[in-house]
Amino acid sequence: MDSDTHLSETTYRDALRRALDESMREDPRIIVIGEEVGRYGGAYGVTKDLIDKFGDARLIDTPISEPAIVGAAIGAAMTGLRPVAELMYVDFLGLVMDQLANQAAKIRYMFGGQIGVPMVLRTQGGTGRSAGAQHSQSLEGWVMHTPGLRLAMPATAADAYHLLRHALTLPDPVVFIEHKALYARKELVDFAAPVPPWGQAVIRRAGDDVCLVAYSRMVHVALAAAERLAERGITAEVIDLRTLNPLDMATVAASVARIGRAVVVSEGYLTAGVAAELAARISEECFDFLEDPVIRIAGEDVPIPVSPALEAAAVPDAALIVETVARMLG
Amino acid sequence: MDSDTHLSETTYRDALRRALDESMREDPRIIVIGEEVGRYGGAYGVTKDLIDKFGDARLIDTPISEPAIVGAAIGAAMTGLRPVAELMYVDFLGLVMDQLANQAAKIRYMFGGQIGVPMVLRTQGGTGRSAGAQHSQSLEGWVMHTPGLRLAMPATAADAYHLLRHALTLPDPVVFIEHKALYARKELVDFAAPVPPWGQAVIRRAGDDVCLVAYSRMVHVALAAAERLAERGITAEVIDLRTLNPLDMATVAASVARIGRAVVVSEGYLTAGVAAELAARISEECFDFLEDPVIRIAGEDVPIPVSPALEAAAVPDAALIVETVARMLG
Amino acid sequence: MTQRANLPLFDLYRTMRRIRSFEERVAELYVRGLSAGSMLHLSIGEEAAAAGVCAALRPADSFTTHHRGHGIFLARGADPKRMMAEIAGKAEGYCAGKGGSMHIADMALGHLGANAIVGGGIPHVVGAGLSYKHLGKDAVSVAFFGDGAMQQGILYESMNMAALWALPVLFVCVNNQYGMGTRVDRATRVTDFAARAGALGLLAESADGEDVTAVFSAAETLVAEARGGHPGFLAISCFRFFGHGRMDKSPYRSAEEEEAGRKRDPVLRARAALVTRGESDEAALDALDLAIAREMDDAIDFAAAAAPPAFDALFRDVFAPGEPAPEPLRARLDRVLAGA
Amino acid sequence: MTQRANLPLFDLYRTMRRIRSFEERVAELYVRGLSAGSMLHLSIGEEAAAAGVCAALRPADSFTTHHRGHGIFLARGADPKRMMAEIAGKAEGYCAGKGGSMHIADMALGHLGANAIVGGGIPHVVGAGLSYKHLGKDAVSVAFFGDGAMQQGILYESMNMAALWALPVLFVCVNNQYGMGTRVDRATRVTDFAARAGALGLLAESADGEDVTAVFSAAETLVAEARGGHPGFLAISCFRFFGHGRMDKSPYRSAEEEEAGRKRDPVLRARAALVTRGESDEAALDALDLAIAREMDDAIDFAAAAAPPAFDALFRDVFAPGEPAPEPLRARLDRVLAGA
Ligand SMILES: Cc1ncc(C[n+]2csc(CCOP(=O)(O)OP(=O)(O)O)c2C)c(N)n1
Ligand SMILES: Cc1ncc(C[n+]2csc(CCOP(=O)(O)OP(=O)(O)O)c2C)c(N)n1
Ligand SMILES: [Mg+2]
Ligand SMILES: [Mg+2]
Repeated sequence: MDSDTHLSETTYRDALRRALDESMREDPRIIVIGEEVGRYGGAYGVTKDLIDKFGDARLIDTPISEPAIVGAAIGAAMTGLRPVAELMYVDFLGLVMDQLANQAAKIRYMFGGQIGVPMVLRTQGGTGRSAGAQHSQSLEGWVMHTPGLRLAMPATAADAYHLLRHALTLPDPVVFIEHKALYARKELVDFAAPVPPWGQAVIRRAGDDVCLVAYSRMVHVALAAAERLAERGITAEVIDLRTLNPLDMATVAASVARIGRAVVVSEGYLTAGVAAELAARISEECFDFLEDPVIRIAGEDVPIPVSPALEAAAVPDAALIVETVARMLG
Repeated sequence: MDSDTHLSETTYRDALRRALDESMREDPRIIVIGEEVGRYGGAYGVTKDLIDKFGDARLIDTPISEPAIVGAAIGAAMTGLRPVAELMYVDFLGLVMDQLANQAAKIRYMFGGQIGVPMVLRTQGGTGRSAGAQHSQSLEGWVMHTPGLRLAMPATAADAYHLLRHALTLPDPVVFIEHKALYARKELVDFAAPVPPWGQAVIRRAGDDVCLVAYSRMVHVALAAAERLAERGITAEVIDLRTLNPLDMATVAASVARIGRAVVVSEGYLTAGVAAELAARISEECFDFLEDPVIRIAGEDVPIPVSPALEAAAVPDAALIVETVARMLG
Repeated sequence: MTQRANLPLFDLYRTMRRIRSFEERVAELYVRGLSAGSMLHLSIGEEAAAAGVCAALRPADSFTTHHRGHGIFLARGADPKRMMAEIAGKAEGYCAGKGGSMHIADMALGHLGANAIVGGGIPHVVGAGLSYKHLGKDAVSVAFFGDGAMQQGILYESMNMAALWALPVLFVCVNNQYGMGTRVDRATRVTDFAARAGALGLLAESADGEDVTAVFSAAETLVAEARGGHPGFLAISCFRFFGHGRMDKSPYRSAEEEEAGRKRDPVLRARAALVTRGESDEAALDALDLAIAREMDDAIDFAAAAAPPAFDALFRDVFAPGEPAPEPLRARLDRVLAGA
Repeated sequence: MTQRANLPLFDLYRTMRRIRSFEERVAELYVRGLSAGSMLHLSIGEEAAAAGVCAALRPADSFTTHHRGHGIFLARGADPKRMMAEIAGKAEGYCAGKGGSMHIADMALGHLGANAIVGGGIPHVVGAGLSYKHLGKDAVSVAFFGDGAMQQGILYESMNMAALWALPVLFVCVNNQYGMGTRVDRATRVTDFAARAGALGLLAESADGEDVTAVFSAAETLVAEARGGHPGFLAISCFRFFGHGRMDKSPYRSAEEEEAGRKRDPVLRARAALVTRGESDEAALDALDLAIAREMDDAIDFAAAAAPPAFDALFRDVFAPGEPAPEPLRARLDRVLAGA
């Protein structure tokens, strides 16, 4: 990674590190606090070597105390710092939902607007490593259902960089969920290219027959499906939401209204999750344009099994999208 | 409350107590464990006097340690007891989501079906007491989004009784969410009347113009709206879901398919919550029958303010339903 | 180790009397149906903890409190009018009527917030301590909580972090003997809380909450140590004179226990000491008490007269001003119904 | 207080050797690409904790473990074949291939489950203890966890409950000096963990995890006490010989530290003692080791040959058999697309 060149082959992991590195250089109030973020360099290597640049007062290795990590980040954010708290796995949200949802998300409101909690909770989720039921979930649904929290879920290295850079300037708590299966994904990133604003979705592929709405790793699954659909003469538009709060329904609705068919794709559990929200909103906003019901393709409503074959079957894949779209249009 | 008569004027609170009382008499494995469930009789009086009947080995007052309360209930359930853990406010779910969602909900699955966790997590939620942002929420959305958990949300005294009685026989963890504003609600209950099975919704009022789908306190709000709509010549069918897992879509879909219009009503936050799931499912299953998009009336996406006027405005009321339905049909 | 400030008992008495008087008015507010909700937790009997610890703090210091925090905030210098207005859910309250009794906060006075989650505010002072250390700010942050919170896991995580990182932090347990209806010895086998903190490496002390001077003196030492990077813990033993909340008549404890507990009255004890020591006399104290009573009557009148928040406050302050805000349901319905 | 069972060191050695041998095969499984995932945590160096404590348990007793629990379960009598198959994610594994290394459980052997949430399994033994007490069952439940879990709040909540209710429960901290890359003295200021448990009213002891006899002896006392309603805590000091997981090469610690740590080898120490004391000889021990190695080779072959779970297992066991099950996505899509 060379911060002088703007165009470079970069992994998602390195893009995140670059974002942290640059933001920390610009803003001395930023600290990173979490388990193994310092000397170890992060369980997935995102903060590797940053401790050498910024020291252990800014890369703070913590005990294994998730609730207090988030709580400490809140207190720090209220008193002049801009903490990046790291939760090693999004599955550990269950330990911190009180601090996240009852404290961070509500402090500005409960206290009548006196103060905000400008912190970023970085974590990672998803399947792909046979890590079992407690280390493979996609729990963004809980976060999206909590007023007061921003929520970013980058799919690409460029977005990992830009969204994290942006998150580190926002006045409110941001939950930033990376995907464990994307860290090693490489991509040519133009760091100087104009950036869509925070909260704006992007159309990753244009098409006319169906609109695939996805985020995080599922963007790539949807793109793979679109590729295969193209072979069958079906053109799929693929929208990458980038952030779930704010949710850019304008982009989605414009696309679905034009096309008339939508499939939403989420790795999270199907029931009462992000896919439900997307389907409900699209149905509300594009009702008169829909030729089919909005189709949800999401994680099965089962815990994630450790067996690699079962794990893969528990979440959406391109084949299922292709098959489903083909049936919709058939 | 006289357990010899079957028909009696009963509050929701007393119905719950009666269910606990009878089930505990029948099944010596049942224990109740939670803060103030014993001598105090429960923060909302549900377990009042039960300690005199069953003793402090079965009504176990605990320290203020929510994660360990749920964790202890899990261990007890795995070793031969049938615990009823009480969480004083559903808002405290944030403290126990790890034990609830990563442990209780997944143990049967992770361990290959060796063992289940037959416990009931009783709690209460909702607005109505100006209890503020951390004591007034409706967080059933988080639970419904978690595979492995049953979820009951009774609206009536009769259901409070029957659903709790039933929950105490189920082999899997049940989250049982009462509504703080319903405890004092009185109703003539026929305890001997035939009971709809667990997981079956009931039509509380028949109608032809719109189907209102609700649960918990919102059933009464929907019924009040239906009453007012009737004055305008609009007949609303009101469905009380009773349980959210399982979710009785058969009843809902049959009604909506016949009527062609649905409004789902939930006190929980709108985004990515129960209302989203209901809207998405109805849209999926009744697409060809819908004359309007499924309308969601739910809690505003804001923390619940303490000011009574603002608190009331943060959640759905009958006026909004009436107005909305009138516009749909207008 | 530290230098004793020569804080007159008179000042501590005044602070305590103001708390007592205020809390009596809060009860009145409730009875008159003017409070926002019934979630009111009075700190009568705990005045010495509030007055003693807050007197040991400097203006730059900060703190969080639990749900029974009126007294602490008053001791810190809160305006009783704005407090009472907040408790009544009015727009002129500290939190614009959105927080209420359990969520009063005031950044200007270093009050990082009252919390309705038992233990919820404790880790925030760890973060504040980190900030102060990181920014080189000479300030201490204090977490106030009850004996009930001694059984919440987050306390141990927070104390461990404070000790590990040598933060300018103090943990103060206001042990009023009860968590709702549960006497402390039914919540834990060992009620010597200081030992727990000591085992984690904090400087730990206990103080008699009937004796405001003792509390002040212990707090002063511990605050000074915390300022120097030796975080501490202080257990203050007192008695919750009344029920947990306003509807709780404490049927779970005996009349004798209540009577004995209420004899441990830090306000009366300080008053008596002032007279005995000749630092004041009954007449002067009566006059002071009366002036305070009037001030608090004014607070209640202020709250009663104040306006409730305007409807549009509902959607304000979910996020910072200027940031995308949640769309009100009616606006959404308008759009959807117009489209359909 | 308790009576020393005369457990021969030879048996403890055999248990430890089986663990060591098994864990070496787990590493091989991973290298051969046969493990389900990379979440494999070897307990090499910690054998005495597993062997010593489990030897003090009776068949009716139960326990939970952390993510580094292979050794504990083996010491309890697990079948290495079914363990290895589970680690490989196969249908014949203990959990039908759905749990894997971090979620092995076996109700028949009282293994209430390994847990991948640090601290997650700790409160379950409190519940088990409640059951035993309530049902009048003569059994003890033991929570095993690492030094890292000493900073998880739920441990304190659990210890407090066990002490308060005098439950037949024992908390065992396998202190291998590291939580991932964090040495224990970077996670806490005071590493004397027993003091914390003592402050909550538990019988608390420490034992040297290089000396299996010492571990056994301490465990025996504490288990007996727990059985009598005096819950306990045992901190066992040892060293994690290898990285946290299989990909971790431990760059955060020095070669010297590793070398010194690995010298604290409970297996070799017991072996040497057996020879020195004349309870066995090199030849016999070599033969034993070889037999164990063969057994473990068989386990790896068994796992390699075993079948993966069938696809429909995906939807099984979310709820009990016969109860409404989640609808598979494809079934739903069939319905929806057929309707549309
Ligand atoms: C996490 C949590 N659990 C339970 C409650 C309900 N509750 C409110 S106050 C209280 C008792 C607290 O006791 P203590 O900490 O001693 O404070 P005190 O009320 O005595 O001042 C309880 C159980 C809560 N608000 N938050
Ligand atoms: C709640 C939680 N936090 C963090 C992790 C990630 N993690 C897994 S093991 C581990 C270290 C645990 O250390 P220790 O308790 O000492 O056990 P050891 O690995 O040394 O056996 C961490 C941080 C986790 N699995 N669960
Ligand atoms: Mg108390
Ligand atoms: Mg360790």
